[in-house]
Amino acid sequence: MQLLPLAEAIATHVRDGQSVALEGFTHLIPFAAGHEIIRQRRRGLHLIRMTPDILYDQMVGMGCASQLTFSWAGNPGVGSLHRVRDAVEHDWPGPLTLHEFTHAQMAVAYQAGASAMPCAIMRAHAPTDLALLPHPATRQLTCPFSGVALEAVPALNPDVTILHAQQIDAEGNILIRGIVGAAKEAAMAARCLLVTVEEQVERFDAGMNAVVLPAWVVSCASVVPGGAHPSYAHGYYPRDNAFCQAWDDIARERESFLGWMRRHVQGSRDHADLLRSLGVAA
Amino acid sequence: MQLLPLAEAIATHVRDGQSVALEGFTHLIPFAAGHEIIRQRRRGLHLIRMTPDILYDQMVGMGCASQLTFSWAGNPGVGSLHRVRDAVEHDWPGPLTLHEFTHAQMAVAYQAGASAMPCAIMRAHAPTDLALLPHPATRQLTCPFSGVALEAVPALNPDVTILHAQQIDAEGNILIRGIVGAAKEAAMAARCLLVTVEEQVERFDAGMNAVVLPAWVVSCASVVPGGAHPSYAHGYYPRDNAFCQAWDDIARERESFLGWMRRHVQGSRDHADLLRSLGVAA
Amino acid sequence: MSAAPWSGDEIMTVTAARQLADGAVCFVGIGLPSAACNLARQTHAPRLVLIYESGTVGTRPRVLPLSIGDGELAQTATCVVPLPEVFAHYLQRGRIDVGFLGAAQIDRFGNLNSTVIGDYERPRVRLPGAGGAPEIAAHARQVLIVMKQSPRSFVPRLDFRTSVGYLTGAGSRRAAGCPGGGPRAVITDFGILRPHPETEELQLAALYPGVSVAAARAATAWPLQVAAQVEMLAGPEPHELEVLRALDAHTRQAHARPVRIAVPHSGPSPRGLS
Amino acid sequence: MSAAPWSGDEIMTVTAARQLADGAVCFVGIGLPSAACNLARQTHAPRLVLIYESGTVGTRPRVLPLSIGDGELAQTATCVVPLPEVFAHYLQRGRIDVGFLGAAQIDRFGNLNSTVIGDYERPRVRLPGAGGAPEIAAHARQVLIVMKQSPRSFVPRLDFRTSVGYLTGAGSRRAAGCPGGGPRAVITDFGILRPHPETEELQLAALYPGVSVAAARAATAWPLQVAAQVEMLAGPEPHELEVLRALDAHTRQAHARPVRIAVPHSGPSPRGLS
Repeated sequence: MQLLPLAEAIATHVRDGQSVALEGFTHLIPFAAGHEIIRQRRRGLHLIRMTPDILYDQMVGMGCASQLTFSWAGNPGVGSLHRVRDAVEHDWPGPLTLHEFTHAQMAVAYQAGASAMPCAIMRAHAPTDLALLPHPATRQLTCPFSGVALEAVPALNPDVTILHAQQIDAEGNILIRGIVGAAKEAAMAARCLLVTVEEQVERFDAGMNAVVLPAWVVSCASVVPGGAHPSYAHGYYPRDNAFCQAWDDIARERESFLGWMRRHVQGSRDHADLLRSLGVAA
Repeated sequence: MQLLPLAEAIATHVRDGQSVALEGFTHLIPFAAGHEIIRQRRRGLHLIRMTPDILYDQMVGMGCASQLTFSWAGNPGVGSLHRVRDAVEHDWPGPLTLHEFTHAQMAVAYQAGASAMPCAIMRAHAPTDLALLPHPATRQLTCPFSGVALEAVPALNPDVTILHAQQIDAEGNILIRGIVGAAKEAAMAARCLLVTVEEQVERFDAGMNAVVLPAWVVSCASVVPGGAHPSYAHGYYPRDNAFCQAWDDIARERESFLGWMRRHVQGSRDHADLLRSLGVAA
Repeated sequence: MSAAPWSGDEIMTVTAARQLADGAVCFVGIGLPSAACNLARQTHAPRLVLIYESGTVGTRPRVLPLSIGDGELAQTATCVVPLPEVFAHYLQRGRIDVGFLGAAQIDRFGNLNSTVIGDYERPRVRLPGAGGAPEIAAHARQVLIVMKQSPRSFVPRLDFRTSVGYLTGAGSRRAAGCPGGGPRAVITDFGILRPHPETEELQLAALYPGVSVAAARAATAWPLQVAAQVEMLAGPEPHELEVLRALDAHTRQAHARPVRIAVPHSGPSPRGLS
Repeated sequence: MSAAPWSGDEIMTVTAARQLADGAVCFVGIGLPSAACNLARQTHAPRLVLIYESGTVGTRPRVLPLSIGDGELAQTATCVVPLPEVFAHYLQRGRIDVGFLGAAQIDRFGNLNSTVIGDYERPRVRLPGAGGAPEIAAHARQVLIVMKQSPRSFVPRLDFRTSVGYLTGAGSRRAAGCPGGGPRAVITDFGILRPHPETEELQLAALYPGVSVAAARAATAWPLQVAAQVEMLAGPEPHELEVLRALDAHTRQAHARPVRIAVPHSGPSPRGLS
């Protein structure tokens, strides 16, 4: 485990054309890391995430991605991702190939990746048009004991998984508290695991059964206070729901989107600078 | 969720001929519940557990079981289970049919059961004689994407799973702390879930990510202090390693075994009484 | 309905809440379903168990969440489990009594589209996609659908079938191996549609005060069947409206609260090896 | 060896400990492997990562556990994960550098039997069974086997193949699709056997002070091959013996400590509904 400033961590570990999962389920979304990827102008990424939201809207709108693997793309409780829609509907700023799953499918796909399985299985249910997509990703299988119809889903093994977490301890272990989504599975499935954290502590104040990633499964970590804003870090700051609502207007038009990104992301040296520019820094 | 005295819980929910998993991985083994099953003279049980140890030695030796599904049967750090050996080697007190797996296979089998899957898959590795057993339980399968050889393991869904845990709260939720083994999976896989606990509290003093079984997945619970002895309950009492070592001599001969069981298990009204008879009660 | 002392959303929410029996285990989506479940919990069904797909089990939010994973949901939960467990141990295992769904389009058999309007490859409107809906639709013991009724959304033919209702009706869902019971009610801003017991085609089963059969039919782009007996639903009770509006008010307040994050003023980030 | 200032167990433990490079991730079994790993951690390999199959990851016991799941292992761990995760996310995922195994029987290709002696259906000795061994044998990057050498245990033909070593040698293990590297060393009370680079048959590669090739051969029921160069192993250093004996002493003390449990004197158990 290497502890590096975020810009160096991204420069060292994220390359054009890789598959990159910035995971997080509403909670602990690694916004700072995604913004740094935008600043460093990565291209042709295959973005992976169960719930692409504002961060992927920004990354897609800024032209970082050519593919998206996902199960639900929206601004939770608000509405559409206008930039993702623009990419899908009008190829702006470029075409975006979609690999579309359900939540349950992505969950088992990450689990399979985390377990070095080539695929996962789940119960097959009545046919939906997801099975008719141009790149149908699931296949039918039969239980060799019961004859029950099963569905096989290919494993997800991102080149890089990026998470945000609350703490790193003196040994480099990572603590996640609260809603974890599929973060652990995405972490264990990755070829390279980057983590940003709110703070470094000597020792965690957490029980034995806490969600901890051992230092030696982490490739690189960076201390980035506020690194999940406008999502949240339980115990540190709440979700910026007002910002999430405001994003709908910002992202609706290409012009206003680009203006906002130039001013706040590209115009900021780092995440602290960005939070100051948003008036969020205390 | 019903809160009942243990004797009533067992009388109500455990029937002759059922498949019963008293799970626990060295930690939190539901000894009190097992002893109550012995007192109530259940017969023909299909016992299930990854690591049958002293408790299953006692239950097999007392004639409760006709089948055993397991992956490792021994007295950890001490040696053989003499009563299980006697059943397998000499049909005493009756024949015992074995269904034998590896730890990894049982773990995924419980996971499958907990997920309503008819089977689980894992990577196939080089052939062992486990595949040649009289009742070979695993089947070969091929990954429909990669062609990789996989092994299918049938799901485990015990009629009854019995766990010991630290606490029950005012709503009937169950808290497990420390080593969990496959307890959660065995619980979720069960048709009926019985739990014994060290104590009832108003509210758990535990984090959001603690291992908790919601009241509504539990069929019945009983408050049984010391219910895991001679195994342990983290935060309450340690493993009685001296007893585990002494068991080797007690269980070696049929005579000494039956004498001990008569005196301490059948001769005790309940678990508190048993602990007193062992000189363990404080 | 414009003269009524409640909004369309309010009567839909109250009507949805009334469908929930105390003690039921609900898989809750964000928005109106979340409001309905929490209204029910604070009125007639205090022991309702709410599971959000973020992994919060048995949650009791005091403030309605904006997202499925707000901190409030974790803070007030019996436990927070990893997301794969929610879908495997709870939903697929058949432990969910009621699943809530909404969509952009519904057909006469309660099949739903939340993927695209128009052609998949070059859609007119790209919608969020499947999320947890296909498995909720398949596995929940019963599904409640909440959608505003209009000819654009109640369509003869879906542009994309994301989640199954009764497929083509007449037992075809069960024959296809779906373990759950399918949509038992579609709650709209006109009333409630329920499946015909044999054909499984949705038919108008209940209406709100002051709403006509003709209006409900006009808002449906297929020839809407009408049940032999159309129930007249009572409007929201003052108590229900009060609780619901208080929930909404708390939520608006909470969501408007500015977020402040302590950020170090300068200095290099720590670095090192472990 | 009776004249040596150490026991057979001690020199085996010290020799096993010396095989472990600092920082390696070890899947540890109970007994001698656990002693060896903790000896290594307290001497030359302070950053050794110990994983016990009970789910304790990165544990640092001060007292050697009697069982694989003693409280001490959980208390001192980086984290405690559910058992299915240990086997899936760590072992099957290929994150284990060194797996330790023992058995009742071993053959010349390092295949192991821990299931039965005699016929499976009516065994002479029923052994504990597979446990985690087959997957450790298959997936760990390398396997260290620790077994006392005798003609009863080092046999030409296993009564039951529980875990694979090199199968029938000469690349057959790799051909069968085993991802891990197989047994790199068999540490006995005579010395070390290692696989021949081509045939993969175990050959005598090292001996303890004062042990002869002839003695090692006499303790092996197949014609034991001998490496071109047989290394002479150094005996335990005083420092190593001191640490090991201190560990053992703490452990004996801890395990003899009587357990006392507070039990209510009488009164009915609580009952109720929730």
